[in-house]
Amino acid sequence: MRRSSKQTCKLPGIGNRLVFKRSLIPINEFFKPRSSFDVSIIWIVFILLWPAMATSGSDLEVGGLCPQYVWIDCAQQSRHKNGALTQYYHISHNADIRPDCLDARDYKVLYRFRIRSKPKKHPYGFDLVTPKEGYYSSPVLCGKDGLYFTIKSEGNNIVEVFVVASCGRKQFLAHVIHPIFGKAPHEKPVQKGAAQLPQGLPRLRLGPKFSVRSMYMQTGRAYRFEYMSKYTTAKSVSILENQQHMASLTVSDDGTFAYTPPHDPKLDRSGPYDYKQTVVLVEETGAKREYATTHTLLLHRSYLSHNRLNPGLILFGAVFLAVSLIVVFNRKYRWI
Amino acid sequence: MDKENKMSDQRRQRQLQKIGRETQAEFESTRSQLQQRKDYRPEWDYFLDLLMRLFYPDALQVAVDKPVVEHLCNQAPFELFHAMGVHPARLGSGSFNVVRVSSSRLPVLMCPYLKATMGMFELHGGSRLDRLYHVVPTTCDWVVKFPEMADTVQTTCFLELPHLREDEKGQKRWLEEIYGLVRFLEHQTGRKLKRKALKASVQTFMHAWEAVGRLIELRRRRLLSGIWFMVAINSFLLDPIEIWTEHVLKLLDAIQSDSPQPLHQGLFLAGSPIVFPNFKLLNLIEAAGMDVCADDLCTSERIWPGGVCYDNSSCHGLLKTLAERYHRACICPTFADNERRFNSIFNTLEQHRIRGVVFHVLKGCHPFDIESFGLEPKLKQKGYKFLRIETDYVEEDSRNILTRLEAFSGI
Amino acid sequence: MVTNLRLLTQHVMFLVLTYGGRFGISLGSSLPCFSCPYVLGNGGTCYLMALQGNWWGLQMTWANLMSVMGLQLLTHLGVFILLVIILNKYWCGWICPFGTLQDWLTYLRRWWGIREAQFSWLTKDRLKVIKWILLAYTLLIPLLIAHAGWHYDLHLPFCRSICPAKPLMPLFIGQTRHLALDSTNTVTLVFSILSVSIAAGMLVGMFFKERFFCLFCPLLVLIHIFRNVSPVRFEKNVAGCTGCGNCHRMCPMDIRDVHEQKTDKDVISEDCLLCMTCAEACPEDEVLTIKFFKWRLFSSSRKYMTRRFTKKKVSHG
Amino acid sequence: MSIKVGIDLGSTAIKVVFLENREIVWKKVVPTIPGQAQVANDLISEGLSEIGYSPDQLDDPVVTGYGKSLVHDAGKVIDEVSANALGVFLLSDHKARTVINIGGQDVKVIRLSEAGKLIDFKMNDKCAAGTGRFFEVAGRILDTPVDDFGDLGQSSADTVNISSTCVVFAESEIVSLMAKGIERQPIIRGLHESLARRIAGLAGNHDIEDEVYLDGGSANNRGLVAAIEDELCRDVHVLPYPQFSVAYGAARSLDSMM
Repeated sequence: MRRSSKQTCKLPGIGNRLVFKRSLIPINEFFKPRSSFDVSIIWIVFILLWPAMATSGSDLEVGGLCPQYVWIDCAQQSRHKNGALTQYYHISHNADIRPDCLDARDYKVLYRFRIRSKPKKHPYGFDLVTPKEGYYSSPVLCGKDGLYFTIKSEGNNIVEVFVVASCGRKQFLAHVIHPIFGKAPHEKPVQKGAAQLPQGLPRLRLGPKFSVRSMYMQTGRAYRFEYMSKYTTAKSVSILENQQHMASLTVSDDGTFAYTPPHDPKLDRSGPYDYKQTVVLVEETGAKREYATTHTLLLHRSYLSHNRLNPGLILFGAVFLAVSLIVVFNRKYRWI
Repeated sequence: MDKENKMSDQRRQRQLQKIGRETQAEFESTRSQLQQRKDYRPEWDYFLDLLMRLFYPDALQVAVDKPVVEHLCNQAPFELFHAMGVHPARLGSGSFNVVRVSSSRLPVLMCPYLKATMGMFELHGGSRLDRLYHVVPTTCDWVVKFPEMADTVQTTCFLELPHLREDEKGQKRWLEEIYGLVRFLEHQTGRKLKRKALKASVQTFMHAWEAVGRLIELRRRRLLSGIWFMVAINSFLLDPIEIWTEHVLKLLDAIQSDSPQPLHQGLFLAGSPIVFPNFKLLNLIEAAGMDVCADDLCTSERIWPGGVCYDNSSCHGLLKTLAERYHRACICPTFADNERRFNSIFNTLEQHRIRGVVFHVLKGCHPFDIESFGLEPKLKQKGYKFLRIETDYVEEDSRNILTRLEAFSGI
Repeated sequence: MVTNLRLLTQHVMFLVLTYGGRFGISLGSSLPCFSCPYVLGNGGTCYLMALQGNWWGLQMTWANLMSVMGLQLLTHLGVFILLVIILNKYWCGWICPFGTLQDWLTYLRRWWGIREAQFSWLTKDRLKVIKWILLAYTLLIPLLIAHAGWHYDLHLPFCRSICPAKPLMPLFIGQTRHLALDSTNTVTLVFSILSVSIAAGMLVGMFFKERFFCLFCPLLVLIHIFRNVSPVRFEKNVAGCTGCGNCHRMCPMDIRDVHEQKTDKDVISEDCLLCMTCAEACPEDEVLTIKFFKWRLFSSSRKYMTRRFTKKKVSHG
Repeated sequence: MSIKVGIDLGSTAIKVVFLENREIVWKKVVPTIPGQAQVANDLISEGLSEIGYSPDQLDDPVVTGYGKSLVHDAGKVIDEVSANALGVFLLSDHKARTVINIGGQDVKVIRLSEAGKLIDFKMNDKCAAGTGRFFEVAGRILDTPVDDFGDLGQSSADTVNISSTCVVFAESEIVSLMAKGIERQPIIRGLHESLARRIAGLAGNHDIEDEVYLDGGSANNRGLVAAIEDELCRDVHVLPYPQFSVAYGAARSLDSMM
């Protein structure tokens, strides 16, 4: 697969006017990296500040600021010699500050495979497995683009990823579910993992009717979500693309809401393999914590909804008629 | 003056009557000779009766009860005539006597078969058959000039025969000719060519072809003598085709029912046509202790164009099929691109283990005359015997021919 | 009767290849016949798709090509070649479902007594080039996408812009989707317009001319390349040919070579579909012979020919 | 000890040979007259009486020639071409490869394999041109016995051109030549040459093998032989009794069967 735009890979905040207006501390100015030299200086500073940090509590709170939400940002893939596929994910948030590699430990990445592939068979032949609760966890690493983690898949799998983190009163939970097309000849059977999701977190589930085909997510198709939490307080649902607020939705009483991503001319112009990432953000305030739950949708351009059948049939008929007439009237001998 | 004309007319009439009698006698005697053969069987009478119609064309007219089309060569599709509700027939005969009717007014070298045909017309006052047309594929010069020399009163339709047929041009031209024939017949008969009729006619003839095919098989296996085979095929189209076919089938059953012994040494007879009652050569061949078990005469095996096969039963498709079957498949030596004619001869020789070829050249039959010299070395080099016999509608050279044939059988 | 056997095979294979997938039949994705991948639930798919797909795969580095991906490409190719070698042109005359569809149209035409359209020999010869052009088109475009950065919507160029099987074959599973115009963007629109128009034109052509599309089929070329290594033999005893021209007339592809061949005994020509119609129509004994290795499968004979065409067995004729 | 009999009922002469172990013990030629069967029987009995054998010592006679069908009690009938070939081949002790037979009414050119098998033969059409009959007619006009033709022909150095080979026309042509007062010798020589031309034409000079043998009555005619040699540019051999080679061949045909 190919990334549609580089911005989504970049960390939020950097070069973002809005951020500067809201920022109170000029430290941002100072922190804005200009060159590798600055970066190195920043490194030194943080290393010096380390003990203080260590004592200042194990959450994302840096300088008293928390990001508003955290989401999973699918990055590039790399194919292994044996055909297995490794998918890279960035952990992104919209904090005004630049997160630091030392926060890595504050993120917990869990994932599970929702489907076991039968490569021998036709796509019809997929069978859907919902394993018992039980996840693999993946270490959070740090690159120059920030925090990231990877998931490797031997065969065709639909992987469901969760990133859990907290900051002060804020509790973050990010989802993404999408297929990974591994092509390893001898894929190992997917056994269930050992890790568990922390209890008491709200969940944002795609569904409830979860179908294999809906994994190839397209614009113009309605996606129903199910938000499950123990609170009944007001929930605000907003749709974000590159942090731009696109739309707001309301959650029905039973905690479900539907979103139909509009067609995107840019996607339509580009090829069939391109996709964009739209983040569904649900925020609610619980008893003593605020919950920001995101679900990243990998949206491709619509596969079918641009098909115009009637014009096609008309064209077909017209050509058919035209050619028939030409053939019939350009005859040399009797036809019958 | 008138008086003299009248005199000469009367003399002419007397002469015609005389020749007529002699010709009739010739027919009768040939017939009785055949009936006295030891391998004669009553089934043959039907065919012999048909052959007599060469002398009594009116009988044919009565039998078929259709307009009769006199065609000279085999390139005009029989099926087409049949579908158009007319009856095609070759009214030429091999009579020795009837040649005399018109030979005085004809080139000496002219093909005697056509002389005889012409004489027969004159004998019957030319137009005794009502509504008779000629269809003349332009094969050899004699045939081309035939209507002119015969100055028949009947309407004639020429078919320009392309002598090159391996290329598209020739095939297209011939197809055009066939369409021309259709138009001619439609004009003459005043009816349209119907696809169903054509299809039916093709099937009718397919049955005839199948029967002929079996006859040929029988002769190949030396179970049917050359002369009788010739009798059967010469009578082709001297009766409605369906009836003829039935009789052939009866005959086949009769012959196969009592399994006869294979006849003596078989040979391949190539060359100019042999027509009843002139079986001189066949008789001599038998006298020399051999028998014809295969031939490529256009009055014998070659009327059988093989099955007509088509996958396209539209009117055009059928016409195209017929056109090709009677043109591309025809092995008349008149064509320029004809090496495949030799192929077919070699095939027959190999498949049926025939060792000798007798090549019959009628005087003035240029196509075969020319070809015999091309064929001879090819055959000899393949180790076959070859004997070229040039003859005419005369008896006097029988002795000489017999000597050669005897020696030939000894080689 | 060869024809009946062939009809049987054709129809069985049509069912297997069109609906087989629904019953778990899968003959792989390297079939040398037009079993369209766009027919969901088919029993195996046309190699042209895989071929374009594989070239498409070349955008990977050669290093990767040497890896499992390359392996996959090679297996597809290998299987294809194997299938082609085993049953060379039989794929066309006896198996190809799209060929069967064309035959149906022909039977319909014959049934109505409409004659077949005729090409002049010159036209026919000129048409021969087209399938090579189409093959080049099929192979080059994906390469250009992979290496010259052409637009991705140009992928599967043959299937999506030329092949009439794509719009037509899915109709057999009641899917009209491929007759629609895809207005997503210019490329898709152009492709779908091409595809639909060609399908319509071909439909007419295939009605008036037997096996019309086969004249342009690039797969036919690919199959023909391997005729010499294939055990499938179609030979003519040139000495025996009397030039009646039945083979030429009866041939669904109007092949002249069998009739014209006077020296060489191998008469599998480029357009030949091995439908054996010519061998059936040949009135000379043992002149046309179809062999597998040295075993003769069928040999022409005067008896057979007369019998076949006397007993109104001519298919729908 | 049995006697083999060969009878050649030719168109102009009837020849009979008696063989005793492959050697000619008695032979006779008489001109053909009606009732050939009777003539043949008389000849046989005559021969028997001359060499003093009784009829039961005879094998069945082998008959050949135009008249063969007229003799009914013939033990065996063989066609003259084969008989001729066999006869010449044996008499020439297996040398002959080409036989030119000038018979009464026809001319045959026969080709043999080394084994003496009949390969191929040519024969004149119904016209009698270039046959023995030709000499008989000429002899009558020139009132000269045919046997003298040889010497007379060779005796003259110069020749006249006789264009027509047809017996009838040649006749009138000779008459007109004689009217011009030309001697017999050149005319006879001219006749030989015209005949030789005719025969060479029939033989097709190119496709005849060497070891050419001439037989038939006219082979005794030295002048003709010379003319033919000249025309064919080949040596032409003549057997001691060229008239009897056919009858001999017929007689030998029996044991050549075995």
